[in-house]
Amino acid sequence: MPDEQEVLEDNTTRAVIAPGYTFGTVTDQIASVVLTKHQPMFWVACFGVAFSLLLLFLWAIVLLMAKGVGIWGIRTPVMWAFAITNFVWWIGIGHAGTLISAILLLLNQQWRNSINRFAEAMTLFAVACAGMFPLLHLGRPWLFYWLFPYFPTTIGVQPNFRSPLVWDVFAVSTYGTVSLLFWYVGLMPDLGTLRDRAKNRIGKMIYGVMSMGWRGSAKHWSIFETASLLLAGLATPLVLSVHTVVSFDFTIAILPGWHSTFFPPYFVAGAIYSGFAMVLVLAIPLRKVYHLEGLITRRHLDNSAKLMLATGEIVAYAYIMETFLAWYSGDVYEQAAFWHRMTGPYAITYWVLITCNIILPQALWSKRVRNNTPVLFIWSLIVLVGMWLERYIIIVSSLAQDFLPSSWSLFQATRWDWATFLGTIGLFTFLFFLFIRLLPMISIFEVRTLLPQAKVEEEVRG
Amino acid sequence: MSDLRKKLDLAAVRARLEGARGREYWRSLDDLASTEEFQDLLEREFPRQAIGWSEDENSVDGRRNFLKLMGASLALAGLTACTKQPVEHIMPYVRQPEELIPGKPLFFATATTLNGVASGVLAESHEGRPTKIEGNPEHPGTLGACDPFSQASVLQLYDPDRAQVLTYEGEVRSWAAFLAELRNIVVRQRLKNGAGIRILTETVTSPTLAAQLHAVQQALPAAKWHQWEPAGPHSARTSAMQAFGQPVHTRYNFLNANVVVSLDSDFLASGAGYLRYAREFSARRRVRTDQTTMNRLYAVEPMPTATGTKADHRLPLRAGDVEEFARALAAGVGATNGPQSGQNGDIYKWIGPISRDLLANKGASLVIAGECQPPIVHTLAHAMNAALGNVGKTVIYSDPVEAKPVDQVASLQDLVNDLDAGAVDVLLILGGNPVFTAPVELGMRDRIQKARLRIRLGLYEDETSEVCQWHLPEAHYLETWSDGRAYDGTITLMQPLIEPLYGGRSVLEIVTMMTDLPQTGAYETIRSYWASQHTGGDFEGWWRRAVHDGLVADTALPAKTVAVRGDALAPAAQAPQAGGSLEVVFRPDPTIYDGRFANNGWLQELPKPVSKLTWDNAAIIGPGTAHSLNVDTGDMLEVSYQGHSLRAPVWIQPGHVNGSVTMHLGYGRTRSGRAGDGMGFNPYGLRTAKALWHDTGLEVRKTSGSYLFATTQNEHALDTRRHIIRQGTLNEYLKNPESVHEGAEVPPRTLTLYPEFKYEGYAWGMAIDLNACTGCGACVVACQAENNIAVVGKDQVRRSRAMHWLRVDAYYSGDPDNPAIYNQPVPCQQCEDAPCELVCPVQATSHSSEGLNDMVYNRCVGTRYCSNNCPYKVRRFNFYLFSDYETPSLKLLHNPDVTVRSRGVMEKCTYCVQRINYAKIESEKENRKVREGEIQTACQATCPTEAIVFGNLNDPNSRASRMKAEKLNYALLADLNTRPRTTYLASLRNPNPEIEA
Amino acid sequence: MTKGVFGVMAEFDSPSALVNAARAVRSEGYRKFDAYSPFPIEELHEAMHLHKNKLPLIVLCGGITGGLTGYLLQYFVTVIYFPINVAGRPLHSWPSYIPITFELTILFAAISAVLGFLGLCGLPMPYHPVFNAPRFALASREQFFLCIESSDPMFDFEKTKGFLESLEPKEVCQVAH
Amino acid sequence: MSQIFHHSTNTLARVTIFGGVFILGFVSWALAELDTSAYATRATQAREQPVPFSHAHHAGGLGLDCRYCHTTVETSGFANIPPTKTCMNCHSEIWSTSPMLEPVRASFRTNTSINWVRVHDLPDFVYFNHSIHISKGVGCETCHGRVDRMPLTWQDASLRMQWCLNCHRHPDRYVRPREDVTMMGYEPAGDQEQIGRQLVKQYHIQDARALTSCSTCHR
Repeated sequence: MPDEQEVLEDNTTRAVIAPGYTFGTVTDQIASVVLTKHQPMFWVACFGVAFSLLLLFLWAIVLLMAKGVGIWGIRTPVMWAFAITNFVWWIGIGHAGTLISAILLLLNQQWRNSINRFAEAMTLFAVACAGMFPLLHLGRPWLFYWLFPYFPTTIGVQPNFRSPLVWDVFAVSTYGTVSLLFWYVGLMPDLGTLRDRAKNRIGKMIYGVMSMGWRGSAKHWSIFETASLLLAGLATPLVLSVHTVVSFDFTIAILPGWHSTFFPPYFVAGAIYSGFAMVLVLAIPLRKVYHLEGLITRRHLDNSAKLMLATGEIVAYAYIMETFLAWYSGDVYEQAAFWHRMTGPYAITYWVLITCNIILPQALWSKRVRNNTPVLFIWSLIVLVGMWLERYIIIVSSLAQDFLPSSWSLFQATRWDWATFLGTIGLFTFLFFLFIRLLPMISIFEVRTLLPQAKVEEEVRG
Repeated sequence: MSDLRKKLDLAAVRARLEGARGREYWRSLDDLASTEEFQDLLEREFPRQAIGWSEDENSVDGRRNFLKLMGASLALAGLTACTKQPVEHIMPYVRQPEELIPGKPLFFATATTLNGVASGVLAESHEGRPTKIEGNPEHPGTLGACDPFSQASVLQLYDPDRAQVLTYEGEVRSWAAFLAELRNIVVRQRLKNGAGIRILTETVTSPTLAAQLHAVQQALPAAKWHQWEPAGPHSARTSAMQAFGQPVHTRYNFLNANVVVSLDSDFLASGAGYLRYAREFSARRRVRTDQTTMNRLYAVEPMPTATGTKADHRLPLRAGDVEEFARALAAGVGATNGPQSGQNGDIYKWIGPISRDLLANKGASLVIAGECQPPIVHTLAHAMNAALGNVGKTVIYSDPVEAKPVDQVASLQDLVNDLDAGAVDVLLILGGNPVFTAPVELGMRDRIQKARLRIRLGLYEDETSEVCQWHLPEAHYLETWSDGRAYDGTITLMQPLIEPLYGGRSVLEIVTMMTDLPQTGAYETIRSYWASQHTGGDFEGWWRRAVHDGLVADTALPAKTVAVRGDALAPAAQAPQAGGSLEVVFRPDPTIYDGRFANNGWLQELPKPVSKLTWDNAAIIGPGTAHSLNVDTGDMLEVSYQGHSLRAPVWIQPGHVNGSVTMHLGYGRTRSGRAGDGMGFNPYGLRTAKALWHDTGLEVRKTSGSYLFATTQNEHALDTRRHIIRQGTLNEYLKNPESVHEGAEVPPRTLTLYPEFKYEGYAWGMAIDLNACTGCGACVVACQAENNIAVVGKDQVRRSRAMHWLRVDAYYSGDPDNPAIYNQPVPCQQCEDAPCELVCPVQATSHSSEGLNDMVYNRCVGTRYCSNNCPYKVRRFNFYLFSDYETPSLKLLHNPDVTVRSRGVMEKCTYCVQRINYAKIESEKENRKVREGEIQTACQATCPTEAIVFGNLNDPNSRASRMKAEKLNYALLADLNTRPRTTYLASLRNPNPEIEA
Repeated sequence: MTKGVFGVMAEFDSPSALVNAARAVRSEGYRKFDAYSPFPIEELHEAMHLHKNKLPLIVLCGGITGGLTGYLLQYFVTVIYFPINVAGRPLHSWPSYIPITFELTILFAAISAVLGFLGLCGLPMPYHPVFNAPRFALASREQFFLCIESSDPMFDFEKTKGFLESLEPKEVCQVAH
Repeated sequence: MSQIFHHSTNTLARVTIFGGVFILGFVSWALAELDTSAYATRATQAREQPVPFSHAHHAGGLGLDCRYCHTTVETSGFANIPPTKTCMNCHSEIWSTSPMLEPVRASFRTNTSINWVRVHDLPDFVYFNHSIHISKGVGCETCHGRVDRMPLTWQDASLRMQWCLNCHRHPDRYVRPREDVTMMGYEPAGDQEQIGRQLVKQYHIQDARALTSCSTCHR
């Protein structure tokens, strides 16, 4: 295993995890976060903020249900704005988790072992946030089930399988389900650990039930490994498909600025881009607060930063190409759409997004920037902002000025647009900190495999 | 949106236009200005950066209350399927009326009146509820067309803000009590021959009412009858007296006119008989393979009107300069011998060509003076028409249509004098709203209170009722019997469709109360009057027929010959040409007229022609004036005239003449009702008897504050390459019919992977003739009435959430000071490959077997994806519960054949599918095909110029098919290959070669 | 004698020791035994010949079922169940069916993978005799266990116990039912 | 280490997993059933009426033709409830003193409508037209059931869209000769399939594509 050698050759910065750990100590350090009684101020503070944002969210939803989507700034022709922007943004963020847990597993990148757990959790919560918007933005949310085919029905009408929105429904729900299963299967051994280490009976019971009686049997381990490989194999095309399907929402439409053939790769890259930004935003404070620098090392941050950079470049390329093609196509509407984007009422937003997504991230080429955690943290935030603006621009600026100038009109966000958006951030953080509190945020058993002690010396022969 | 406007740089505009190659279209001055380089743009756009707090989205709460008033439903329609419904009850008739078949609408002929002139309509009635107004094809004044006011009159009938009780000083009284009071007034007044009685009415054309008033005056010789109509044809009356020495009514025949010169006349969209004029005028403009001639229109006007948009040559002139123009033209055609040139080049530049054109068409030309122009202009027009030998051909003189033509200003002045003299014991104000509409210097509000007893009959408890002891609820025209005369004098009968909702009485009934048979009802009065007039036998048959037709055939007033007196044309006492000072121009509002329709949501929300402004009036100025005053749309002005002053927001109107300010009357109501109160400002506050229509000497001062307008038209440049409006000149077209389509590409049908869907049987389609459309907006209201379309209110319109299924877009091209203006009605295009259908996740919108783009409201979950993907943006979304499910009176208004849409549902034009289905069912019951013309969509039926034609495209002989076969036919955004069923005929102009060169 | 005894369990300190023990036990002829470790050990699987299982097959079937379900569902609804002219597209517009077909393939495959995993492992099994072993809690932390079960034909309490002790474990204990 | 769970929990655990799936299936099935159930559709529930009018007696016993009272059924979309006058045509003579009929007489006297409870009530976004169905040979019985056997009227069919579609997709299975539309207990003279197909042609009944277009019923 390549990483093994690296551990030996250089155990300062390149190490996957710092030296000196034993099976026991990693177990205790990670499990203690969950099993301890009191939490650090950091946790309490963040949880408090998240919770108040969550309340704001609920408030906004109640109003939405009572009055209708009119409380948002949407209008003819900008019928979609914040809701769909948030949807695409959250879904995109989700991608990093699956990518780390699935693709890196297949590529046998062992360094993933100490970050995949919370990255997957992040995926789940991001998908949860994303999944709400397609329902919330409906004019009549209580009829959401009409988007699913169901028998028997007294209406006799089924969804329109030609509509990308229906594809979305399938893609997102599949994505959510598969991620959840994958995550849970991965959790079972650690749940076993917690069960065995829980102090009180209730704890033992709960973790016992959740671990389904995992006992680390070799037979189980071998099937377990097959299962995770298979799930990884399934999740990999899935994660690529999800944002592809999301991008169909736009490419299938005839709107200038939407109707484009290369959205899928462009969107997937963007998704991973924002995903890794979110991973860093979460990882950097966590390792500090819970003293996990030994497990989530410089190396992890560095690799994530590199991935960010790589996908960032792809996104940059996409921006350039779509603008070029708009010009090259000679299509009146496309050209106008991009001209408006760059010089029209949304110009500021557009150029801010270019700065956040293309210009500033170039700094990541420098090792010094990548190794400077505070800067890396801020840069990741910038990328998150940038990616949100990207979706906003694609959706709103294309809608605001399309074919017939007579109907053009500019979107203006209302306070309820903002409340809903910030609200989901609250929900996300809320769930994430619950997760930290109740489940091991790092995969214990996978970290054990990284320890030198885990290596089986072959010389002994019975 | 107007709140997104910015400073206007006219220099930049001009520069841009110089640089522009070929014809450059634009939507507003803002676009033209929006060519500054990037930096400037950023700095300008930033404040209205798209992500930002929208200030007042909470005001929707306030607005909701108002919304509740508009639109209604029978039971909870449009809610989700598969739910247990509340138990409903059925209450059958006890004795079912003969002619009535439950579930089938009945049509009754009646008429609406404006300024006393009656236009015949057919009112549709469902189980006794009038729900829709159509034109009466038999009636000479309408020929089946209908104007926005009449269309919206049903909403007025059910308006919950109507006066509902009879009050004396605020206390509810009975009609009996009032009758008693009135009777002993009459008895007491007999002693002094009624010297203390004054009756103030609106213009009266009703023979019966006139007769009754006459009877009253017989009994009470000293009683006086005054008439006041703020927007009546005052000048025409005066001019007739001056020119002919007798009251003469002028009407026109555009069918015979090859050349028309409009002296500030909006004959295509306002004034008596305009429906017919528009029909005749457009008939001469319809260019087809078999009709290659076209009339030519010269329009001279300060503010661009519907008529102006159709002009082949439009000359923006200050209202005050029109007289000078008329004099010059009169000299030009040899009607007078005055100067044909002067220092003001603008006025004289076209005199030569126009007069030559007129002279070349002697007897087939027409000079028409606007109702808002001073008498002398009318007199000059008379003289010119005489000189051009048009009299009897395009111009017909007859006895007056009005029962008693008086100089209403003088009449009102006379009343005021009596009031001051304290000679008035009893003042009956029957209809009208003089306190609001009378010239400002008369101070009517205080003056009226000098009458000892003030009795007011009115639809609403308005400003006038406020100062009257008695308020009597007036009966709506759909609630009572009446009669009147059409624009050509044709006797028109009006019958009620419904019992008075609030026990109102008509003017006729009140006047009758003063006669010796006070208890006689309107029906008896009218019937007996006509019985007394009837000559020859079988009155019963005659009467039945008259009521059924809504008119008495061949009763148009006969033409009479009159000659213009020489002295009438005496050169002006030097028309006041205070060159520098601004001119103020008053005009009746295009949608709420003189203010009487202020509480009518349909009319308030109907975008005004050209400006597309809703819910507001404004101080409308030209770009040049704006530049010199350094003001921009939305800025507040302090305007003062003759010591009166008020604050008004600026609206910059391309094509508006520079140097004058146009204000539309009717806004600034304080007691109109929930919809009208507090909307706009009140120009009556500046309007004096001297200057009813315009005068110089207006002072304006820019003041602090800004104003948010609600328009349905947004500001952006129109890329000519989009070929949205296709147009050309008649000659180009005759040379090369394809010329109008230059540069436009239509992808071949083969450009698709998929096989075609075949449409056997019917294939519904629509053709719209841009050459005929005047942009009057009648179709928009008709659609609203037919399809239960909700009113959303100013705030929501500002958020561009107006619900109109059919909109009329306006595009400009050319110099902002005098651009060419094009109107384009845009309903759902019913694309065969509809982008909206593809993306709907629940199949709420899909294609019918006849090619209709069906919209199933009850299936819609409101993803709004369809609207996003609709290139024509004709889909409308219920962002809130816009429809009214509570107000009882409004429930009666609704068309039972159309679902009332609930919150969160998308809706759109369906070619009036309810009418299609009705016709299909009727035809199938008779085992036949639907006949051509049997189905008329609401917009088509009401269109004065027959610009909209609907029909079966599988029938090559249907009018729609034949129009689509025309060379001028084109599809909007054809290059998208959506294959719309709605197509347009390109618009043609017929410019005078002399001028165009 | 073997009544009430589930098996005999030996505890080891390192993965290597466990692997060697497993090899020894197997070569001794025992078949019904199992090893318990805090993390997966490749060599152990080899030692115990655990390299084949049916999971991939199960997943394949699941995937195929999913794919068919997806496509047929869409075909049935748009062509047979309620044919509607949507945007002038043919009733059977197969290109639009691809995404959902794909998604359902994945979904079914993934679900069968998880259920298959649980099934093959016989989980959930909250109660298991090995938990009776006093120090077994450490199996999920740092210790390595090997248990020979009484159901093994060769099982004889004393002999087996002795044999295990010969493998120098940390300690050997009896596991009760 | 001691056991946390009892032996039995193993079986329990497995059962819950499959049980969960089972319960889910059951719930969805129950909901679907409920939706079509008489409870939701009010089908087959006789309604209390101000006057206990019996179709069984009038249509069945006396054999009155449906159109004697429901006069507009052939001409209008709405099959009218007869005006009180119609009742009084006979009941001013027969049963003219029956207390049961007092509401009818009262209505006639005071000229106020009888407040009938609506039995067949489609949602307001559905536009059903009686006249066209009659003229295309759809019998009253086909939708309303054996009214001649209803002492108090009830709704026979579910009136759910799915139910409407049955006929709109295969009119030939339901149509009958025009002259028999009001006949109760109609039996096709021969093979319905073949008669139906023939009638569909004869009455120019549109094809399924047209009959199942959304705007045929929804506007």
